[in-house]
Amino acid sequence: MQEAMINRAKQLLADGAVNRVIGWKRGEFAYDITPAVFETAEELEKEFVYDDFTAANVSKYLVKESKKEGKILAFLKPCDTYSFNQLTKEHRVVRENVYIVGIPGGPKLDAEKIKAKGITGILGVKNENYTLKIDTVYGEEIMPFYEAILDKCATCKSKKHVVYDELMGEEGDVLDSNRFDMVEKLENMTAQERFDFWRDQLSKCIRCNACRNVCPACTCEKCVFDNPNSGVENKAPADSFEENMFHIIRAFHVAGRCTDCGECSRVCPQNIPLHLLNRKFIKDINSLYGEYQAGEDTTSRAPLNDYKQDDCEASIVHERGVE
Amino acid sequence: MQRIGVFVCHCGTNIAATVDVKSVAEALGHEPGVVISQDYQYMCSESGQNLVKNAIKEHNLTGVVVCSCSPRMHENTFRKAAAAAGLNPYLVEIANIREQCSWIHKDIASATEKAIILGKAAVAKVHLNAPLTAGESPVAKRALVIGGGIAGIQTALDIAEAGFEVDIVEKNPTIGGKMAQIDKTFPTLDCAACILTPKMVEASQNEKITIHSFSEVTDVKGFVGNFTVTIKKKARFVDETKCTGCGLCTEKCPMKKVPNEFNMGLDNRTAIYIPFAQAVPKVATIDPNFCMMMKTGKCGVCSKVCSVGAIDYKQEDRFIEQKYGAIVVATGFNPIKLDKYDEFAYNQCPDVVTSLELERLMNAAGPNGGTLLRPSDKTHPHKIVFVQCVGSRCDDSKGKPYCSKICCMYTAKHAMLIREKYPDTEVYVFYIDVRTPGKNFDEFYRRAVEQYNVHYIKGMVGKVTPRSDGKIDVQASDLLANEQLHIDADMVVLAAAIEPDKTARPLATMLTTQMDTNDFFTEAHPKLRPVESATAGIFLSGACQGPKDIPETVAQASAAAAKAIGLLVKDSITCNPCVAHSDELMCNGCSSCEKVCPYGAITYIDKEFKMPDRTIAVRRVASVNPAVCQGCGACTVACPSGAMDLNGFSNNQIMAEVDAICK
Amino acid sequence: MQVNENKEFQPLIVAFCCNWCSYAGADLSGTNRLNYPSNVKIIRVPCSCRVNPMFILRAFQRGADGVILCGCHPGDCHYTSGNYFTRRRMTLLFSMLDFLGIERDRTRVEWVSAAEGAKFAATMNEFTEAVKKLGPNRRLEDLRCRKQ
Amino acid sequence: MNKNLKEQVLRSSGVDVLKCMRCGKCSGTCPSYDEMEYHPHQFVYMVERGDIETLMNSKSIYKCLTCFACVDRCPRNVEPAKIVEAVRLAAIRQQGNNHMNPNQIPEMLDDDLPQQAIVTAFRKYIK
Amino acid sequence: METFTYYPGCTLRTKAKDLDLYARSSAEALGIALEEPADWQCCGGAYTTAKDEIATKLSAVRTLNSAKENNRPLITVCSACHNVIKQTNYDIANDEEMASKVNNYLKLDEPYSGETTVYHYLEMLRDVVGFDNLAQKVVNPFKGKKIAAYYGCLLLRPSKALAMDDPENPTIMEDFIKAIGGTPVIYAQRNECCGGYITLEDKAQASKRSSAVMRSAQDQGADMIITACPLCLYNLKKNSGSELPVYYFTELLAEALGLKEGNHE
Repeated sequence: MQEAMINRAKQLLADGAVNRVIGWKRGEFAYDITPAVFETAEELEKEFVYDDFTAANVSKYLVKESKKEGKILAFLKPCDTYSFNQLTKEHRVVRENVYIVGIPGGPKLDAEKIKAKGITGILGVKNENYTLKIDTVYGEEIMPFYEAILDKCATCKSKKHVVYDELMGEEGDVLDSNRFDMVEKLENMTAQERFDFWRDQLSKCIRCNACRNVCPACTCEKCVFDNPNSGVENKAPADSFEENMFHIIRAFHVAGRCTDCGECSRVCPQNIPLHLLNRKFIKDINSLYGEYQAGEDTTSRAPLNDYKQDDCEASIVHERGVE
Repeated sequence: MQRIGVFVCHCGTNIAATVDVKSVAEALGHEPGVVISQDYQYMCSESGQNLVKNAIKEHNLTGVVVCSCSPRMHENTFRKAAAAAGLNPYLVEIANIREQCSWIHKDIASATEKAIILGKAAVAKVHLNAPLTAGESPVAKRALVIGGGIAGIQTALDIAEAGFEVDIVEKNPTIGGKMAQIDKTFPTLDCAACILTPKMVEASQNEKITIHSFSEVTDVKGFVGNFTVTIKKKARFVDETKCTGCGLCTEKCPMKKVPNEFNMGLDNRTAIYIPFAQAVPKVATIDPNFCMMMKTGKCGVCSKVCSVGAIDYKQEDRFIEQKYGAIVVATGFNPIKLDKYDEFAYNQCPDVVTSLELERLMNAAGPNGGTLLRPSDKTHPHKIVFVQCVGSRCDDSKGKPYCSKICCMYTAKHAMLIREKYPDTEVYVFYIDVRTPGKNFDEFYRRAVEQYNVHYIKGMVGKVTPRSDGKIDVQASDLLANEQLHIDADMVVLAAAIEPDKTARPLATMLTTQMDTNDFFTEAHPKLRPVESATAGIFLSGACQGPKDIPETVAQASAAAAKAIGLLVKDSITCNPCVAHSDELMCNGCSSCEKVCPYGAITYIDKEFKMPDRTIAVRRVASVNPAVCQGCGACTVACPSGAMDLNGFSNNQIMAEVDAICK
Repeated sequence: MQVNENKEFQPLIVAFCCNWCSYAGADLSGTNRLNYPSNVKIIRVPCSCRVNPMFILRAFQRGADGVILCGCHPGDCHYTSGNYFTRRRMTLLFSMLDFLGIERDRTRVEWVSAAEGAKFAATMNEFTEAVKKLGPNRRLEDLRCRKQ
Repeated sequence: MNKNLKEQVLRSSGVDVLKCMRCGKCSGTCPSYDEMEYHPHQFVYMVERGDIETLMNSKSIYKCLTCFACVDRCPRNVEPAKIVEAVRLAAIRQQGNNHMNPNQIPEMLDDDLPQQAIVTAFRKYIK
Repeated sequence: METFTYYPGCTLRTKAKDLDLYARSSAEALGIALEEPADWQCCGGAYTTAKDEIATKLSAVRTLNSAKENNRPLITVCSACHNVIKQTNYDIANDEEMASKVNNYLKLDEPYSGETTVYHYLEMLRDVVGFDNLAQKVVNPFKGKKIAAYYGCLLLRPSKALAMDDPENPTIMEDFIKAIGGTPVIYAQRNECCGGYITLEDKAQASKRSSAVMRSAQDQGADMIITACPLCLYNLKKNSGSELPVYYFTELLAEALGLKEGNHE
């Protein structure tokens, strides 16, 4: 795949169809893959990477990149296309300035899960018939492929690209995923249990802002948490702000806009399952206001910017579920 | 440094009896920034106000908090007082310690404590108040009336009377609307044409009124006082300025088999036509769907006979753009199509007609010259059955859920007129309820029964079967007699429900006004603002807002005119300064605010920004039109970045109140 | 939170009221001398849709024990559609607070018209009672924000 | 007024009798009107009042042809025929209350009568 | 050749053989294969609208389910069967409670929830074959014949469930008549009841209804009347006292297609 992508990118650069390519390159470690912009065939040859660790969603980078001179080539996985569409809808990216090549998505690997098996010094991986062969400085190790995949890929919602200019590989379908199972499990706990669960999780937050920085829906010119006029400015962990405000406000800000790409949880160094907050909103929106998938299109009204005269009352929260 | 004055009102004993006003003044005097804190018997009195004014001047106050009755009572009083003393009126905040404190609590200690907290919240808020200036926006001294029926004509005449220019846009070749098709009017039975046509002429002769007939509104931009409207003048293939309306062309036109819309298709007209004798403007129009010249290129008779050379087969649609200060919607109504109600055999039998068709059949200018004859065989009907509520009050997919309001009265009128003119004709009216609220209305209906012997039967027709002998078998229930009747009728008249004109919905979108599920325009307030739409500068006239008879329509038309005049007399309009504004530096241009704005007050512009790295970036940012914004604040919450804020109720101000209360 | 001498828990209730209906309704209950507890402190907003979820969280963080939001009845909004947006926002916010284990009875939305003075008083009485039963808000309050 | 019977009829028919605006169109369109003692609009009204037994004891319940004219033409979507059916069922479900005895059938037959008529009558008259 | 599951119903096996016979032969000529399920049961003749009647709905559901299992649309000819089966299908699809009760009874491999498409033979002619195509295959057109279509009640109502045509102003049979070369006669009583099963115990009522229908058709100048329902045919012929000929529409179809010696002239 990587080979084909590089070739296609080189071709598009050569044709003058695009003048830059956004892809990924390797960081310090084999599993440390970050988005990068390439301008020449040489750079591509040398550094472009697309492998089982390439999970990062490049859509957000296009907010800036698509506003520059010329057209940029972006390789988007199915989940990334939803983010891209949502950004188009919100006028955050300039669609005309991006040439989108849809590429097959995950499942992608979670290095943490491999490390959790006691495997360290990872140099590279190979997926052979769903057995993961891990090349390490200490020799080859193996583990079942599916035990090493990212949580967000385990609950993948769609393998279909909702926007692209061309596709590489086969197009997939929207999946009937089990992504709300964990939300449901929490809903069925008692209020005290839920409180304990979340207090336990959210108190781990160190306010590194990785969730915010990676989130393709968080593209505000100036974040409310950095803005003294917003009334909720808070730049560092000082009190119980993270438990009581930060994550709730953040989730609410992206409610109806979050495409459920799962990046927030993927990048959280404290492994807080932040995506569950977003999914709770998605689940509520689906059940109360009709199925809605942010990013599925570029025209529909976001559920929070819409209403029906016969919407349920807020008291529905009191009437249902476990106390 | 803020210098805030606090003024605590006793309101006689209204406040002082349950709130220890002295301790309130004392406590608030210690709040940061407060330089003077006083109490007084009646703050709203002349001397109370002077107290405030003097303190403003003396202490050079930057903010005023009055602890008194509800701001809904006296906020304006104290704002004016502040303004008189040279302080921006929006630097005044009221703490409501009467309605929301002294009047509801009995315990002095807790009431006083609460009054202090409410005062502190007001002080905290006023710290963040900014001086606001109500903006002004100029008013274009011209009104647009959309629709040239009786509603539109009346509105236009009233506005013109007040001295303002008015344009009427009418989609048909002539103004007059439905009323022009009506024969007589209830409850007086005077002839509709006799009272309408003089008004039509008056409209056409009034210097202030311009009639754009055969035209449509295609675009509306702008806001109250400042609308820019594009009007399409559809090609009528006759030069309006040349045509004298002599009618020779319509006599000579060889294509004589075009269904005549004005007579509800009950007779034919020519391809070039003037809808009716009193049409305004009295100008011919060519119907390109039937004109031989337009279809085959052979004919040209009209062009040959026209002595002024008005015929122009190559005419094209023209677009004109005009500025208006106010827009009045008067798009009217139509009877619904009865395709789905063929149990009444409307599609099977020409002698089953709608009430509007009956109007034409009875009209002196109608297809039969005013003699009531059956459409099928032109014989005189001896037994006529009227069916009420056809498609009204329905809870099915075929009809309308509302009462069409006018049918009971016009049916009584028809019944009475027929009995008057043709005493040998028996008239049956099947009704569910007879609804006659209106001056002299019930008396009118009773006259139909008592004086004219119209048979009113409580029940409904269930099946109509036309027969080859020309009779129509009407099967119906008579609920009071508990019988099923079969009447051998000669004609059946259906009181079809009325619905808003189909052009109304796209128009509402252009005007950013609201409609209900039935496509009637929604008034700004159902009781108190019945002729205004919720969008400033857009007014509603006639049946486009709901079913109405002629007197009601005219009353509403004049009311809408009065509202429009009230706007047009102003050189500029003062805007509520408590409106939303967007911080361009923070705005993402995401359109969330625009989506929730009920007034269309938000637009987007591409703006250049100097970036820290000295490059220039073009960003899409929201811009609020302060003349259109009503200050609800929906956008402020929809805005993800917090760029949108509301003057007078800013995020910081409300948070400060929250903090003060929760301390 | 206020603690009276008799030590009965007195909750702090913040009520956001829209200017056109509910604030006027509150005034009316005053005009009619219909009592409700002094625990309730009203903040006036132009429309219920002005209330940002952040305000509610802020109130809890600063020590409020209950927050109620009052607006015009659906369909009667002075700004025609504001309270419809409020309804969706608050439904989702309350559901989220519930999801985080915050007691449901601490939040409420009620539609009160300008004519419903009695309803306003009754609602405030009920709501205060309900919050009183729950006891002090400890789950969302930031102890460091509390004034000693 | 028999509350239980009323509830049973409402549940079984699925009809909301309160939607009726008393226009009488059902009775205006009913082809069996003259054969009935109680007419479609009366069925709706009497069920609303809870006067079910009178209807159950009336021959009217066997006169409805189930032609659904009243159902389709009712402006309020009340579906009177479903009420008639529910009342009839309430009647024939009572023991020994079948409206037709299968033994009678042979004498009703003629050479051309389609089976359809007999099975329909079974459905309508016998439980 | 497209294949459909074909449900004849009780009467088509006995008293209405013509309706069945010519439906089959015409279908074949029109390139439609009709496959009869092996174990069909009588539909019951009338649909019980009551929500608490489950047993009376089961046989129709079995038929629908067998079509579903064969993954084919279901075709009916007899108006009564059509009415019962379509109403059953509609209620199963729209009334969850009823559907679950029915499925509890039937214990099918996979619950039935209204998946089968049900066509009346006329709908098949209109929507699958197309009246234009049919017209091209006609060899013996009914030229100059004024033919009155009799819908009765069962084909059209309740229109929410049947959804075959406009219940007050239907055109499907008239279009059929045009396709076979005849001239349709519109008359008001075409969608009124013939008296139906009431003929068993009240001949007078049946006679009143059927004569009203016949009179109305005759009145508008009909030469003959066509129907899709055996019971309608019986009532119109036996109880109306009218001499106007009554045929099944399939008889005319077969004649037009040259598959049957006719009553043409």
